[in-house]
Amino acid sequence: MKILYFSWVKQRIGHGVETVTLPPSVNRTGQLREWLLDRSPGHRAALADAEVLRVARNLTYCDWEEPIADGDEIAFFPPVTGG
Amino acid sequence: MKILYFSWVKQRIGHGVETVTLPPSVNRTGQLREWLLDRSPGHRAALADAEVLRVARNLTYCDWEEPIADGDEIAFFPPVTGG
Amino acid sequence: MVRIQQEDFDPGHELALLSQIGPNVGGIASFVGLVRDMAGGRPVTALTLDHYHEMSVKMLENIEAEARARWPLLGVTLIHRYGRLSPGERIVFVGTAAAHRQAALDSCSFLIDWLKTDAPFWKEETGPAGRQWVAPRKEDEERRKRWRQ
Amino acid sequence: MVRIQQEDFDPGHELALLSQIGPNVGGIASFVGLVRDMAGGRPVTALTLDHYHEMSVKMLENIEAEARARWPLLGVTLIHRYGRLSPGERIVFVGTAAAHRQAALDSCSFLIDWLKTDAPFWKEETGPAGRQWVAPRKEDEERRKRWRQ
Repeated sequence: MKILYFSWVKQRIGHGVETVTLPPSVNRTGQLREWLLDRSPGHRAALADAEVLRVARNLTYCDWEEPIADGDEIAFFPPVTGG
Repeated sequence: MKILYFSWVKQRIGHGVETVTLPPSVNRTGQLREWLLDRSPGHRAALADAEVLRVARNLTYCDWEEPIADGDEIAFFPPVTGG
Repeated sequence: MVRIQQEDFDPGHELALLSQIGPNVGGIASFVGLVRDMAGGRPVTALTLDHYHEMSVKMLENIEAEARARWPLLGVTLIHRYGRLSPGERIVFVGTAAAHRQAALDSCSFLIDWLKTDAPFWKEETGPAGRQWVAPRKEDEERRKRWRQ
Repeated sequence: MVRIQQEDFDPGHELALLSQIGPNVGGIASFVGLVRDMAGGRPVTALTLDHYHEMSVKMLENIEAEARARWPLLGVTLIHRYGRLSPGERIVFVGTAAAHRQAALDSCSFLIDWLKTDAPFWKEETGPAGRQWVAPRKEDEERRKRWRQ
């Protein structure tokens, strides 16, 4: 599964893209976020507080209950500030 | 006193500017409008219906009770349609 | 800044001037009105604008002052043409510059709404069936009222 | 029409394209967002925009479709830049063309309000004190909500 990070999430993690192989127990975006925390201190610093994060599945905003499947592209980022 | 006409008011009257000398009984914009009606059939056609007219005294919209004085510039025209 | 003129104007140039007002300009809103080739289902081959020049200048200056009193604007440009125009030609430009977009956008709508009901211009349409003065639209009066004086 | 690009754009050219869509265009509204030299009282020497490209394209296309569903629009142009920009540089362009001004003006406000809260771009300000990611503004959320989905 392809995971993308942006803005300060990317900075804290140290890179913007990674490919992960999920254990069978990780089936939703919220579970994925928790599972990613242990990959590095940067991941923990970036992803610990779900309140300040947004998540998108296959280019569409979703919530932390969204089911995920192999082949999905999941992105984690802060609230947007463009325009 | 200088009187200006615009749009179809000007067309019906046949000219856009005239200078008039008022009798002492004509002291308000409404009285001026009525007094102008007899100047020509065009004036009557243009000025008979106060409901479809606007009036301005010295470049400012006013109503038919506005006092007028020698030296004023009074304009009669339809509701505006610019922009 | 108010300009009432027969000649055309360049919207890109007007936007550039607004953006050059100062380094605090964060947003520029604009509206350009064009002559349409149809009006109320009738073809239009030309639009002729009559206007009361001195009063138009004064009313547009008043409208600009009112907008500046309501919003923190860094720049305002109002341009209105008069004379005979063809379909596709520009009639009016409203541009506003502000630090934040809300002031620029809201004041731009305000300015064109007020200009429509307050500035002494009159449109006459020419088409195959002849010439006809444009009737005021009730909708314009209502939009003007939304801004309660 | 949606464009997401690093290079600058020409607002005058974009307005000209919108006015050339057809002879029924009567009004064109636009908004241009610029980099300011100050933010929250701090000097800004550069603004860097991160973005999620494929999702930005998709979200802006969705926003355009939503505006076209709500208003009778003849043209929509959305341009958003990314990368490192200096104060005074253009960030974003929103342009709308319609037969009447209300649709053009209202949809232009709508588009920039939605873009602000929905398009995945992130601003980082550089100043004498270092670099800092811009915090989302509550006001933007509230303006977005006014348009109730």
